[in-house]
Amino acid sequence: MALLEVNGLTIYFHTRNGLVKAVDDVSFAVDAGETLAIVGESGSGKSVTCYSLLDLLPKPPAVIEAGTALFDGEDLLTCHPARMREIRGSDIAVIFQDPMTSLNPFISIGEQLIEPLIYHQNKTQRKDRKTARKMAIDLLDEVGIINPEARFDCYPHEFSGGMRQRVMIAMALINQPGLLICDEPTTALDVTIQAQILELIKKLQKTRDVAVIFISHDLGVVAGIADKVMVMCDGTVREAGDTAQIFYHSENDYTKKLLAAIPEGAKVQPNRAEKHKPLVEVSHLKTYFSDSSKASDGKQFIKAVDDVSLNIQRGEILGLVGESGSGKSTLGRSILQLAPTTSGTVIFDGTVLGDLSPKQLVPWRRRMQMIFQDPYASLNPRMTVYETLSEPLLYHGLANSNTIDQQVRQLMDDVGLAHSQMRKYPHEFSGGQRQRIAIGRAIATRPELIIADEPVSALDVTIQAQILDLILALVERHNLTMLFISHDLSVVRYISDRVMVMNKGVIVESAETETLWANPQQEYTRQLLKAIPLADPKQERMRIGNI
Amino acid sequence: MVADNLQQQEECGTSLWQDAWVKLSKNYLALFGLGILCLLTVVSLLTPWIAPYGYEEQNLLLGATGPSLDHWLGTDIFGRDMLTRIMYGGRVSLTVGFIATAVALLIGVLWGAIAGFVGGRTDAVMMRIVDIMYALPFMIFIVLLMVVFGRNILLLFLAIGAVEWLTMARIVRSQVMALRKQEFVEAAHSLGLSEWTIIRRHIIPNTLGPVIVYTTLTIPSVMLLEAFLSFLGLGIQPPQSSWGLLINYGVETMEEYPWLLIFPGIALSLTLFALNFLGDGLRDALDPRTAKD
Amino acid sequence: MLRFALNRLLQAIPVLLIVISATFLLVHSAPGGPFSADKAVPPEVIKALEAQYNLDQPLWQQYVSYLGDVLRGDFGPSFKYSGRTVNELIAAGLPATAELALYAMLVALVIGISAGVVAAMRPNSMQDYLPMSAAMLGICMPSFLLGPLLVLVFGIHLEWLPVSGWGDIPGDKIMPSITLGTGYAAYIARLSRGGMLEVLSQDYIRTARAKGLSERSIIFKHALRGGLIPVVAFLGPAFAGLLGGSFVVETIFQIPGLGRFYVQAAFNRDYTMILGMTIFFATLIIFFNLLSDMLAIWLNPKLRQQAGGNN
Amino acid sequence: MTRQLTDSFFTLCSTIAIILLSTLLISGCGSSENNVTVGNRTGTLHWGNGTEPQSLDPHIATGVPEHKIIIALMEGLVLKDSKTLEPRPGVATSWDISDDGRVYTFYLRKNARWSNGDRHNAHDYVWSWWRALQPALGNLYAYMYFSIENAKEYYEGTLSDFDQVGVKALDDFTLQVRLKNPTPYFLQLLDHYSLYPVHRPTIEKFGDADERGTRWTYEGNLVGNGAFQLLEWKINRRVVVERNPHYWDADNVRLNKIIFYPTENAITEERMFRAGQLHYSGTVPADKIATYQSRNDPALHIDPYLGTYFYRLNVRVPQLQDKRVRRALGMTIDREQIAQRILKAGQIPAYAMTPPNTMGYYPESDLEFNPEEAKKLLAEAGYANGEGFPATEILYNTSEGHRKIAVAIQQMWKNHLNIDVKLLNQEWKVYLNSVNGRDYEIARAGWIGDYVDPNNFLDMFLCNGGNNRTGWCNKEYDRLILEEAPTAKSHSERLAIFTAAEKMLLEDMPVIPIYIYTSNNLVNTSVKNFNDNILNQPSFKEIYLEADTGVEN
Repeated sequence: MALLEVNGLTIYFHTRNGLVKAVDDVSFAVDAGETLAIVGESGSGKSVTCYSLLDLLPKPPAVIEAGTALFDGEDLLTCHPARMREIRGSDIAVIFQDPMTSLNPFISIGEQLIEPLIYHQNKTQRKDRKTARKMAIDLLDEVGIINPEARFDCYPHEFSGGMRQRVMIAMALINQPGLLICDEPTTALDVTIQAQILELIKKLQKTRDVAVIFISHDLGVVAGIADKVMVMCDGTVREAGDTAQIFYHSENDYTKKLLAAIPEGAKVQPNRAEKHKPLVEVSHLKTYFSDSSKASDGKQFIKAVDDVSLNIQRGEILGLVGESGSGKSTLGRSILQLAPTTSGTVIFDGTVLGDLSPKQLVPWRRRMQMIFQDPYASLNPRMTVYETLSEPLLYHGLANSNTIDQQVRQLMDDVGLAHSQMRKYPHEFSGGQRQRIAIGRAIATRPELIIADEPVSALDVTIQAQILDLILALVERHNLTMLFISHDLSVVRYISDRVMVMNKGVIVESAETETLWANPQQEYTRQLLKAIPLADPKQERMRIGNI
Repeated sequence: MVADNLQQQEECGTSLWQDAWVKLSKNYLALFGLGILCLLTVVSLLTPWIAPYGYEEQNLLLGATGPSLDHWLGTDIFGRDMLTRIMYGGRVSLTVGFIATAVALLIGVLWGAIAGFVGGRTDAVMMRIVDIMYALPFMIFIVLLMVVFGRNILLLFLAIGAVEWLTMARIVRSQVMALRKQEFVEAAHSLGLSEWTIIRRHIIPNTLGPVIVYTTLTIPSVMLLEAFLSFLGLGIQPPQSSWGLLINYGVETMEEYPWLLIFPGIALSLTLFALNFLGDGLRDALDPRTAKD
Repeated sequence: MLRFALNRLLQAIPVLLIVISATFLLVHSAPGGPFSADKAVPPEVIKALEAQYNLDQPLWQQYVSYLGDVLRGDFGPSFKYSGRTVNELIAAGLPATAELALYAMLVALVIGISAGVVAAMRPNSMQDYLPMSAAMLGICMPSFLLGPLLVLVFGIHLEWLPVSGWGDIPGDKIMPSITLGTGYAAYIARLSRGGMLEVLSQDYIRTARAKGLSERSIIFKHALRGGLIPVVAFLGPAFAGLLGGSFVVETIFQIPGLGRFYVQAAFNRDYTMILGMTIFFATLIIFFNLLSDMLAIWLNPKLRQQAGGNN
Repeated sequence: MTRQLTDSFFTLCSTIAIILLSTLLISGCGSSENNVTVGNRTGTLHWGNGTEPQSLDPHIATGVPEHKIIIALMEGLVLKDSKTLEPRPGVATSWDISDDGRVYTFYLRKNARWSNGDRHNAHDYVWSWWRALQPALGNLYAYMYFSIENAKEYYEGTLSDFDQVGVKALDDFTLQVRLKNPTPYFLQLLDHYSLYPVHRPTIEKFGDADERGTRWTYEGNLVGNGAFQLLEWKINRRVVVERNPHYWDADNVRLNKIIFYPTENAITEERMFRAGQLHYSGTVPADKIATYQSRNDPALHIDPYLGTYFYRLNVRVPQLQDKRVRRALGMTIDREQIAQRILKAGQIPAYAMTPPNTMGYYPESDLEFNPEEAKKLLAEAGYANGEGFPATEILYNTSEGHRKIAVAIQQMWKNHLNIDVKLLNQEWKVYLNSVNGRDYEIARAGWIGDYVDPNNFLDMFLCNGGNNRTGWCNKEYDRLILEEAPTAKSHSERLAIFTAAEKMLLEDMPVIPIYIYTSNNLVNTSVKNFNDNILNQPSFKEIYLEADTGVEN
C-alpha cells in the first residue's frame, strides 16, 4: 500500500463569474523514499491538488467535489480539523515557492522554527523550549546554515534568498514528516543556489527516507530529481509514468509540446551586427546607491554598476547574464538614463546622453525603449490597449488624430494581438498577451535600441517560446539593436549574438555566444554553465554527479 | 475562435469603471447606501417646494407636540414643524459635508500627489508643513475663528475643510509613493513624458480608489465636527438649523420630548450608515485585486 | 532610533514657534478684552488693570516678553481666575483629562481591536458585518448624544453608576471613558480589520497554517503583529486628540479636566490661558506623533535595524 | 535582550491593558450611598454652585457663585432676615442713626473674632473700605460706596486724602459713617459682600493691598469672620467650608460642612440633583420645570427674584428715534405667551422696570399688549403697516434662553407690525463690546438688584449713568432721581417721586421691560430652614439637615 494514494480528486472554484474546474479527476500514488514530480504550466492545477491534501485551500470559493486521499490509510479530505492540524507539519510538510514572503518578518527564525515543537497539537509530543532549541540548531546545521547558534535569534530580513529557503526546509523537516510537498522551491532562486537546494533535498530524502512530491514547471529540474513524473494541464492528468518513459518515449502530444518549447542549442538566425558601427558606447560607467541599512558609520555604498565599459553594435542582440543582485538591471536602466549614474559616460549614436537636460533628452528617448519583466505591473491598469499604444505615438508626434487608429491597428498586428481587443484593459489579458502589449508600446516610437529586462522570466515555457520568436522577428523586420538581460542562460543562448557575464557590478567575461558556451574562460562562467539543469534525465544525472 | 462576429464588437470592452459598477450592483448594502443618499439629496434640493410648513412658522400655542396627522414628526418647543426643520437641517448638514470634503479632497489629493511623486527635499518640506498643521490644535483655532470673525457658514466650511485635508494628503502620498515604484510609471518615464503628464495621466487615476473610499468616510466626520461646533454654540446659527443643532437641542429635552431627538438622530445616522456602506462597497469594487477573480 | 527622535524634536521648535505666533496674533485680534464686563467700569480702572497685566504695552513688546516667560516655563497669570497662574490651572486639570484619555483609549483599543480581529477572521460574513456595523454606530453616534443616553439609562433609571464626578464616588469613571472611547473604538476597529485582512492574505500565514499551528495562535501570534501596525500609527494623533477633544464629555460628566478651561478661556479672552493651552496641546501632539512613529518603526524588525537601533 | 522584549511586546501590552481595565471596572462595583443620605447623617450640605468661582476676595468678585461662598465665609456689620430681608444685627450689635439720617454709629460686638482667633474691631472696617476704593484693585462694585461722603471723589482720584471720606473708628468697638445724603437703604448695603471687612494681616502677607492677583483667598490662607471657614479649594472639583469655631454665634450654626460643586452645565446639575448627589441646585433647565410641576414635586422652589429682563433700544438709531415707534414695539410683545409657553417657570410679565413690591413700591405703567393701538402708533410714525421700516437687528449673547425669547418676539413683531427683524447672536465678549460701544439697534439686557430699593433700578437711566447705554437723556428725570428722591421727607413721599420718574421713563420707553425673573431652585426635602426671598440669598447659619423619615427624598 503506497504512503499516499489519491484517486478521483475533483475540486471546483465557485467564483463570482462562474465555475472554474481547477482539478478534474486526478489520481496518483507516492511511496516512502520516492519522488513524484508534478509538471505543468501555471493554472494547470498542480498546486491546488497538493494544497487540498492539507486543507490549505480558501474554503468559500474552493469546494472538494469528489475523490479520496488516503495517507497511511486515513482519508485526508474528510478528517476532522483537529486531526488535520496534527497531520500538518508532523506527517505531511510543505516547502513554499517564495522564501522572501514565506517567513514571518516580525518573529525571529528561531522562534518560528521551534513553534511546531512547542505548540504541537497532540500534547504528548510537546517539547520544552530548551530541547526544542537544541533540535532546531542541529537541524539548521544539517541544512547548511553556517554558525546556527548565533543566527538562531536573527530575523528573516537578515538572510539571503537561498539561506531562507534552507530555513524553510529545516522548518518543514523539524517534526520528521513522512511526506514532503515542495511547491516550486527553487524557481525564485538563482541557478547556482538552485542546484545546492536540489542537492540538499535529495540528500535529506535519502537520510530520512521521506516521500517527496515535487511541483515544478521547469523540466530540467524535474529530470534531475524525479523518480516518477505526472504531467498536468487544465486540471487533468495528461500523462504519468517513470521519468525515463516520460522524457524519452512519451506519446502524449502535450508532453511533447512542453519538451519542444525548452530553448536549447545555439541561435539559428544570422548575426546581423554591423561590425565597426557601435550604436551605444559605454565607458567606465559607475552607479552607486547609498546603503541605508548600514548607514551608521560614514557613507557606505552598494556598487551596483562598478566601472563597466561596453559597446553595442548596431543590429546586434547583446545578451547580459548574471545572478540576481549582479547589477544587470541597473546597468540597463543607467544606459537609458532612468537611474542616476555616479560617473562615466553613455554615448548613443555619437551624443553623450549624460550632459543632456531632461528636456533635451526627450527626442533621444524616442530612439531607445525598454521592455519590463512583470507583465502585470508594467501596464497602467486604468488605460486601455488603445490608449497605451497611442500615447507614445501622439506624444512624439509620430501620428495625428486621423492616422492614429490605423497605426495602432498596425502595431497590434506586429505583436499578434486581435484588433477586437483594442478597447480592453490589461486585467482582461493573460500574461503572454500583456507582454505583447508592452512590446508593442516599446516599438511604437520606431526606436533603434531596445533594452529588454528579463522579458520572459515571468512567463510559462510554451508562451516564453512564442514571445522569444516574436522578439527575433521584430528585430529582423525593424532592424533593431537589443540588449537582452536575463538570468536564464538557455534563453540568452537561444536569442543573443554575443553574451556578457556580469557578477557583483563587474563584467566578468564577454564573447560570441557559441565560443562562450564552448570554452568559458572565467571560473564564474563555468560555474554558471555547469549549473543549468538539462531536460534529459541521463545527461542531467551525469551533470549532477560531477558537480 | 469565431473571428468575424468579434469584428462587430470592435469597440466593446469593459472599462474599469463599468467593471466596478457591475461589481457594485451586486453589493446590496452599497446599493442601499447609494439609494438613501440620492433620496436625501433630492429631498434636500426640493425642500423649499415640498416642505409642509415654512421653516420659520411658529405656533407658540401649540408648543412641543408629538407626531400627529398635520405634523408627521411632531413640533419643537416653538411649535415649528419638525419634518420641515429636519429637511432644512439636512440641506445645511449635507452642504457642510460635501463642500468641506470637496475642499479637503482638492487640496489633499494635489498636495499628496506632488509630495509623493517629486520626493526628496520638496517632499520633506511639504510633509513638515503637514506635520505643522497636524500640530496646530485645530479645535482651538476653529473656536477662535468663530469667536473672532463671527459665525458665517463659509468660514465654517473652510475651517472644517482645512482640518480634513491633512489625512487625505498623507493617504494620497503613501499611495503615490507605492505607485511611483511600479514599472508602468518607469515605462512612462522612459517614453520621455513630462512629470506633470505622468502625474495627471498615470498617477492620479490610480489613486482614485482609496481616495473615493476616504471621501465617503470624511463626509460623516465633517458632519459630526459641525454637530460638535453646534454643541459649543459656534456652529450654525438660528433660525437656520442643521442636524447637529437639532440633535443638540433634542438632547437637552430628551426625557420630556423624545421625538425632538429621535427623528434628527435617525436622519443623521441613516446618512452616515449609507455613506459608510457605499464607501466599503466602492473600496471593494475599485480594488484591482478583486478585479482579477 | 535616537538620531531619528532627535531630528524630529529639532523640527518641532520652528513648528511651536509658528503655533505660538499664530495664536498670539489671532487672540489679540479678537474683539472685546479680558476686562470688559456687563457692569459699567470707569475707564481709569480698566487702564489700571491693563497696566497690572502689562496689556498696555505695544503688541510686539508683549510678544517678546511672553516668549521670554514661556522659555522659562512660566505661562503667566490667568486673567479670569485672578491669582491663579496658567501653569497651576493646567496642572489642576491635567490629571483628570490624562486619566480619562487613558481609559478612553483603553476602551477604544480593547473594543476596537477585538471587533477588528473578529471581523477579519471571516470576511464578508455575518461575523464581519455585525462588529463592523456596531463600529459604524460608534462613528455615527456623537459623544454629546451617547453621553446623556448612558447617564439616563445607567445613572438615573438603573442607578448603577454615579451620574457625574471623577474619582470622588467609585465607578464614576466608567461611563465617561465609554462615551469618549466608542468614537475611537470604531476607527480602530476599521483600521485593525483592514490591517488583519492584509496580513492574513500573506504567504507566511499559509506557512504557519501548514506547520499545524492552531487558528488561535496563528491569529494572535503571527497575524496580530503585522496587522496592528496601522493601528499604532493611528494612536499618536488619536491620543493627542483625546487630550484636547474631551470638552464635551467633561461637560456632560462634570469632570475637572482641561477641556472646559479651553473654551471658557476663549470666551473670556483669557489670553495667557489660551496661549498656554495651545502650546501645551501642540507639544503633546508633536510628542505623541513622534512616539507613535517611533513605535511603528520599533515594531518592525527590519525598519528598526535600518534606523540604527540596537539589536 | 530586546528580541525577547519585542516578541513579548504584545503580551506585555495586553497584560497592562487588562490590569487597567479591571481597576476601572472594580472601582465601579459596590453600590454606595449617595451624597445626600451620607450628608444628612454627617451634617454636610452638598451645594450645586454653577461655575468655578473666579475669586473669593469680596472686593474683586462679582458673580453669583462667588456671592454664595463669600456669605458663608464672611459677614458684614448688618445682616438681613432670611425671610423678610429686614436688617438684623451682624458684627454690629446695635446702631443709631442721626435725625437728619446722614450719620450712622455702629456698636460692635466685644467677642467678635476672625477665624484665626484675632480680635475683630472697628479699625478693620476703615482699612477694608479704604482698600475697596483703591482704583488698581478694579472693584466693579465700588459704586456701592458712593452714598458715603467723599467716597466717589476718592475713588475717581479727585480727592487723595482718605480721612475726608465719611468713615471713622471712634474707638475699638464704635464705627461712625457719614453719608452724602440720607439713604434709607444704607443698612441693606452693609449686607452686600462688597462692603465686607477683610483681614488686613493676611492680605498684606501675600502682597500689597491693591494688588489684584494675590493668593490670600486660597486653601489654607483665607481668614474671614463668617460662620464657616475655608477648608479646601480644588480647582474645578469643589470648595469645602467647615464650621468656624471662633464665630460669635458659633453655637447656633447647625451645619458642620458645606461642599460647593462647580457644575458648569445646568442639565448635568439637574441630573446630579435627581441622582441624589446634590442637596441644592440653583439652575433648573426651563423644559424640566414642567415635569417637576406635573409631579408637584416639593423640591421645586419657584419664587420672584429681584431682577428685570428687558430690551434696550438705541434711541440714536433713525428708525427708533421716534417715541411712538418704541412704544409700538413695546405694546406688541405678548408677555403672557412668553412667560407661559417659553419660560414656563412662573416668570411674571413686566410692564415696568422696577419689580412690584420692592420695599412697598408698586410702579404704575400704562404699557399693555395692544396690537391695534401699536399699529396706529406705527402708522402715525410714518411706517403704516410696517412699510419702509428698515430691517432691525435684535442682539443677544449666546444662550438658550435669550434665543427662545428673541425668536418669539421676532415672530410677534412680524405678525402684528409686519416688520422684519433679524437676530444677531454674538458671543459674550463681542456682545459686551457692541453694547458698550452702542453698536446695536435692539439689545437684550437684564438687571439684578443689588439691594431692595427702586433707586437701584431707576438710577441706571440717568444721563451719565454708566449702565444707561441707550443714549436716552431726560434732565427732568435726572432732577427727580438725583435731587428730589434723596431729600424726600418720608418713605411714601420718596416712593411717589420714584413713581413719577418711572412713568416718565416708560412714556419715552428707551427700554422695553419683558418679565420679572424668578429664582428656580431645586432643594432636597431634607434641607430645613431654607427660606426663599427675592434676593435668593440663603442663610447658611440657619440651614440644617434632617432626613425625612419615610418620605423618599
